[in-house]
Amino acid sequence: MYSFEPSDEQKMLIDAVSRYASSDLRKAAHDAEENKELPPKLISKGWELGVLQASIPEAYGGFGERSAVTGVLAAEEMAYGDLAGALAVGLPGLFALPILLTGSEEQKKEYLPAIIAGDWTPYTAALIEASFDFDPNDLKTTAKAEGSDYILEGEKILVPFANQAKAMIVYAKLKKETRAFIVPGGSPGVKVGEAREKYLGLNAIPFFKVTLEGVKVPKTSLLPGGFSPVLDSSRVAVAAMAVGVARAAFDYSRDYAKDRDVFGMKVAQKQAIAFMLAEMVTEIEAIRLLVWEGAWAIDNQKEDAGQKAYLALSGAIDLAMMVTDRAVQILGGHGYIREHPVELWMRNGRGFTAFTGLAMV
Amino acid sequence: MYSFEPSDEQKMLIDAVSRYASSDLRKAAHDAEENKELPPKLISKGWELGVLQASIPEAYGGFGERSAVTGVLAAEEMAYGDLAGALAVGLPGLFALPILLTGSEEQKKEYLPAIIAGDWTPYTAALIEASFDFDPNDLKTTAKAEGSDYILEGEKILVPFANQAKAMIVYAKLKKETRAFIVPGGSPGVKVGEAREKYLGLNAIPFFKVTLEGVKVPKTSLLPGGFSPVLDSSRVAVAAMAVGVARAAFDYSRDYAKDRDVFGMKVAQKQAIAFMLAEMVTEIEAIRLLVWEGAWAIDNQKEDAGQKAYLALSGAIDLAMMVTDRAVQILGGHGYIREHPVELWMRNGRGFTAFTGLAMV
Amino acid sequence: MIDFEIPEKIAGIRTVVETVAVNMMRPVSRYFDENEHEVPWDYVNFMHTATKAMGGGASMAPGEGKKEGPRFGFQRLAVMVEVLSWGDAGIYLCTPGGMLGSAAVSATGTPEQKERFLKRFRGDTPVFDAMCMTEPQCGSDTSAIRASAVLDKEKNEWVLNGEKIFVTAGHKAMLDSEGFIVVWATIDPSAGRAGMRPFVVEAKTPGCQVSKMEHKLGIRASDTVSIVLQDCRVPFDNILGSAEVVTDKATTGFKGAMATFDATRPIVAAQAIGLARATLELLKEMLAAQGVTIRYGLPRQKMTSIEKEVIDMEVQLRSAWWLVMKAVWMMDNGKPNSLESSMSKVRAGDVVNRITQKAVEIMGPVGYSREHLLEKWFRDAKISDIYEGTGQINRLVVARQILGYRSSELR
Amino acid sequence: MIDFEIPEKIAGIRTVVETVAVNMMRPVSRYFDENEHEVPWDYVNFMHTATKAMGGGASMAPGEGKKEGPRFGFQRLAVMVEVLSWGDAGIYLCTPGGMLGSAAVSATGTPEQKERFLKRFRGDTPVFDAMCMTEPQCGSDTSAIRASAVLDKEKNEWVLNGEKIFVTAGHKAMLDSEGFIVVWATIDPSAGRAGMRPFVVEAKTPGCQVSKMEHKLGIRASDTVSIVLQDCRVPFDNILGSAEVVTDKATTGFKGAMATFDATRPIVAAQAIGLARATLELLKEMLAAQGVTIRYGLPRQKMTSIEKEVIDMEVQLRSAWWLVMKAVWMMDNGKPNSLESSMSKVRAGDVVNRITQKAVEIMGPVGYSREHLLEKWFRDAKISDIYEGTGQINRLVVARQILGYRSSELR
Repeated sequence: MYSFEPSDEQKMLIDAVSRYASSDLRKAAHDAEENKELPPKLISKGWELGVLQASIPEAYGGFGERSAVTGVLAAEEMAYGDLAGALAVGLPGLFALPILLTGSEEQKKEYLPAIIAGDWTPYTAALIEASFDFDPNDLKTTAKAEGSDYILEGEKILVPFANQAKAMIVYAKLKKETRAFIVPGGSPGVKVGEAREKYLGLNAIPFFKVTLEGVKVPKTSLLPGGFSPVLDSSRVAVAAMAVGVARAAFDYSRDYAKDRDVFGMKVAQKQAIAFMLAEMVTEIEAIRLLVWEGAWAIDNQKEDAGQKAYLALSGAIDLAMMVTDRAVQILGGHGYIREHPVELWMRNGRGFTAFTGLAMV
Repeated sequence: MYSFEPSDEQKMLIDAVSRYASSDLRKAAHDAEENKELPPKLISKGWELGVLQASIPEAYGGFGERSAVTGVLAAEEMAYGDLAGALAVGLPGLFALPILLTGSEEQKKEYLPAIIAGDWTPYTAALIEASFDFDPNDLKTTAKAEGSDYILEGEKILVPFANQAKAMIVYAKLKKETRAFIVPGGSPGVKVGEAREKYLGLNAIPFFKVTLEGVKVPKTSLLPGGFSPVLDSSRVAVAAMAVGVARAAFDYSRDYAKDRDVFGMKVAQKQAIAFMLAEMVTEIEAIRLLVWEGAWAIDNQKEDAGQKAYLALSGAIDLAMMVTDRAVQILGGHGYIREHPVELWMRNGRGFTAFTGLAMV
Repeated sequence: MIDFEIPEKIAGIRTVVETVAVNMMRPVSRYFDENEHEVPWDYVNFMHTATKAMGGGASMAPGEGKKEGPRFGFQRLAVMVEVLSWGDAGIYLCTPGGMLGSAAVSATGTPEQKERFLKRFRGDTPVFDAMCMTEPQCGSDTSAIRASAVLDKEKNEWVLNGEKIFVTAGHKAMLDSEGFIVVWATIDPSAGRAGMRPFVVEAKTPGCQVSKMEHKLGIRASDTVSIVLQDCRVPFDNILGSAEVVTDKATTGFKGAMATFDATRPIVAAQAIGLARATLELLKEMLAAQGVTIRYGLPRQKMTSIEKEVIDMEVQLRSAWWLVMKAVWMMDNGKPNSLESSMSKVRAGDVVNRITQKAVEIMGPVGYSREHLLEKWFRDAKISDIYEGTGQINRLVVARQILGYRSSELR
Repeated sequence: MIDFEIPEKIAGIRTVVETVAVNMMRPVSRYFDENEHEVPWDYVNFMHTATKAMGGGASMAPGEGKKEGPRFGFQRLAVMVEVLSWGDAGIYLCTPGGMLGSAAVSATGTPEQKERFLKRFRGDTPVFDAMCMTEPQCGSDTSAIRASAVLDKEKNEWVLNGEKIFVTAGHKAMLDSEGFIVVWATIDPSAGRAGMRPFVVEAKTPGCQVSKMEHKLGIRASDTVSIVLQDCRVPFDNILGSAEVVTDKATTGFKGAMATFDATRPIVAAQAIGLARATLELLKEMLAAQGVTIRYGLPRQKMTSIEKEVIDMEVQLRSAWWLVMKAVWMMDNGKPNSLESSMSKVRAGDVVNRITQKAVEIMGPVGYSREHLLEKWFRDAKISDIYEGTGQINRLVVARQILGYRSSELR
């Protein structure tokens, strides 16, 4: 039966996340980007909201059930505050959720409670590779069985917090399929790049190149489940964040246009601007529903969940670019200077083509 | 040395064409489309302007030199009046120009004077085939050498006036290349479809399917020159006509918007409408220059003339759709009824993807 | 609790309607496109019988349906309309049993009026209705309406004068059946919108005549007419709403029209979606027949240009559909939905045109030919961005809502 | 006679400028992007010497160039600017020898003023100038300018007060060289545009100070500053134009600004085109390095999505470039070009953003990385649709021209 309203529990969660994201994260975003660092306290505070913890069953130290729908609702709110903050707070999920979704009982028992129990700890994942047509289903990084081990070879980029990670999930091609391997921090052959990588946006997050040279891991480190649940989850998560960024840019530019005078009226009273805003909000609302549908299909194990998640992300990529670009345009010269957040959102907004693997729900 | 102004001679020609097209053709367009026929007198009058004649040298009965630039200037003006009329008036060119551009001395002497001398006579050409990804450089219609003859096999669509044509150029694949063959009307094996074809637009022009079953033509009927000069010429011609249609739609909707009241002002005083119009005219002016450049490159035998002609048409295709669609939108309900010409222009405007081969300069 | 599962009740009816679309609409789509103004009676009669059996389900006033509670009415209607429009957008508009006119009646009429005017749809023969808003000199600008209604106190009748254009199904409502039209007229020309009131004029009323039938780009199976009112007299009680509205100088009258739009715009959007879905499905079939299949899940850099286009279409189509469903779901649940209603119209109008225009282009000369329905749908589609408020008007409505502006603040 | 052949004179200079772009700009692009506000002195000094040798060719006031007749001046300038911006859009904005300020001088100044203010560009050291139009409370709305100029009759001086923001190269003009700024101020606050006049304020003038340097999304090699005028006194003769303009109540003053825009907008558009071309060329190189080449001449149905994107980019780029060249060609030939000037700006602003945004997307994670210049150009590009009149303002100008509306009729 159709319903487009979150449950009361979900509303409570959204409110909590929203309070944190739109105040704490938003306030810190500018300096975090310019100084290339998010205050650890800020991340911890977000972690304590328990978004991830609530999606891990008690058996593994959590206090809930994983729901992709709840996840995208929270992800959108987090990203509304600040994308870098949202990704940082959700970092441990890049490691925990693949294990929860596709790991063995042993793997879950070994890792999940440890992650969930304490304070925010950097566990990460390495999926993305440096090719223009990067395809998560066709990785260049390889895994080969050798006796009781797997040997991992390849190069990853955009690995968040790789320098501090207790452990990471490495995705590699095994027998033509993308599979996930648990690689403890400092495993021999794992080379984390000297310098941080530099990107158009997300400078608040320490990204590193990670080279895998004959990295030997025991067979038990392979997650038995397939890759698609992980990919689908990441696609709707990233899509939800794109919607969050778009919403932030829309709200900010709308308020600016309502406040700012031009030719004896408010900027927003100009049809050209008002229509831009109308199209922005319509597109946001439309794509958000697509993201919700994708998450809902995942939670209900629909056959075409993967396709729905894919379409949602495809729509969200264009949404984020269109809306953030227009937000800068509406602010005009003020949009071009770094005092206002719209230019950061535009830089982050362009990146969603490349962000699959940086968020999970 | 850059110049974006037609010569005085060209201006005179444009004026003459413009007088005919924007009055005679425009007035007749609606009924011609609804009754599916252009008055022969109307076509003859257009023929007598001598656009084609002026591009055939005296040696072959004409009184000028062929210039692609002059051709696109005239083509745009003709199509501004009515696309169907423009194509009909230019019909003999589909036969004459390929011969002029790539034919042998004998072929020129045999056909050109006859075509140029008299009144408008239906000579046509058969290029287009019924596949969604029709590619003029990769035809399904074939030509095979057999003794002193060529045997043509295949099926063509969108052949204008095929039922009355004295002769037609048939394009077929010979040794992996598209080549042109002169096929006299009523040659054995040439089957012209019983009923006229029906399309989204251009109902004023009698289009027919033409089937070629073992059509035998002497080797002398092959045009010795290659296909690209013909293709380039047709691409800029069709592109110019797309610009003409777009210009017509722009002018009409601009005048309507200036004349029509809404909410106590003129429709055109609404920014949303005014901006639409501003974008339409900017796009028209931009693509027109691209078409001019393509024609200029042809006249000056530039190496990349073919690529320029291709880009010009690519831009013109989208231009025609965008502008005609907006013209209908600006007229609103009135744009949707057949009393106003914009709906016809929108139907014609969508066709430019399929019209290569229906016009030449 | 967010849920994208179609309610069983609706799913069942959807299947039924689908068979109608496949068997009674598609086969005659081309015929009624090429024979403009001919009424598809087979479809009309069948739908009348079927609709009666289902209790007026296809009516634009689902709230009035006997068996249906309000909780699913508009959702069910949207689903049915989407499927019927998938069958044929023009023929769908010939569906009897209440369209925009009855929508106005049920949105603004009194219980007595609803009973009096709507019961006819449950009679033995198919009946039509229509909405008369637009006038020759005013397009989207409803405040410029000049049609007048003057009260003849002696006879206690309203005397209507004026001309209305672009009346969808007006011919069927007034000449082909015992239907009615809802005429928006002013009882106080000086008052602008505040003076506007809806009046019901029943078929055969003297002084009301169908003066012209339009020839259109598309939806040719549906008649669009002009109607002239010359000293056309209707009973006092034919003014929709309680008697007070007569003297009430507030904009109740126009609010009525607006309330109607909130209900009808998502339905018109649903039409657009049905047409867009039909186009996308046929396009994929035609491509598949040529050995071109769409691969999902690839990065854009690995796609063909056709794959990119088709996947964009699917994103546009699905997301627009959910906007529609959210708008009607809000309607069913009594939530104010002016914003969502107009958003769904804006988006659906854009999407159906982009998709039909692209589909014709992708199929090249084949798409341009009348041997296939793509070119017809290209023509049918355009009306979706024009009637029930153009894309521009609906953008204006959306903008006012998000900016909190009155129409005086954002014109 | 229509001709798309680049004039030999210009072609020669183009080649020279190209070597500058390749050797003196590209190698330091990233450095000056990452070290915001640092001045690229090597480039500045080289350009000064070179420009002097060429007779002030890079000046925004080509009419003033000694060796140059007016017939090619703006065409040559547009070509040079396109190439320099292809080299680096930010560093280009550090080109000495006259920018928007001198454009205003040469468009509205008297011969005496032109000599007095412009000769410095032909001196031994590089000199900069700047235009001061925008103020904190007014963006595109130049009529809302509050900066005031009051005539002190005794001393025969103008006393300027106010604050200007978004002054491009203001720091270099006032602090890094013996340059000047052109300040638009009103001599009659009640008169709106009619009261506006351009005043030249030279470097080191007391009461004029650079109050702030902006941190920007892109073009970081170029300084954008705020300037505060506090009882800043300039000689009477520093008001641009003949003495009458002082009393003249017509909108001469603003007409001056407009005339300046007609000249400068196509040049700003040329910047956008150079950046767009750089992006498209690099994109094709990077793709080719990955074995992806673009096939021309195919029907869209046979293209890859990348081919479709790239071919669209080429159409947009070339057609926009010809709009620019037509606008400057008209300028050189004394044809009124307000329409063409604004059209070229509208189109170029759209095109450079579409192309840079698509290029970053097409190159995926590689495009997003700062190891390549695509992401920088994505940031640099956005300014083209904002300064010298936003895309919206220029659409407004175009619309007024094609509709024959005064600004009061289309706001």
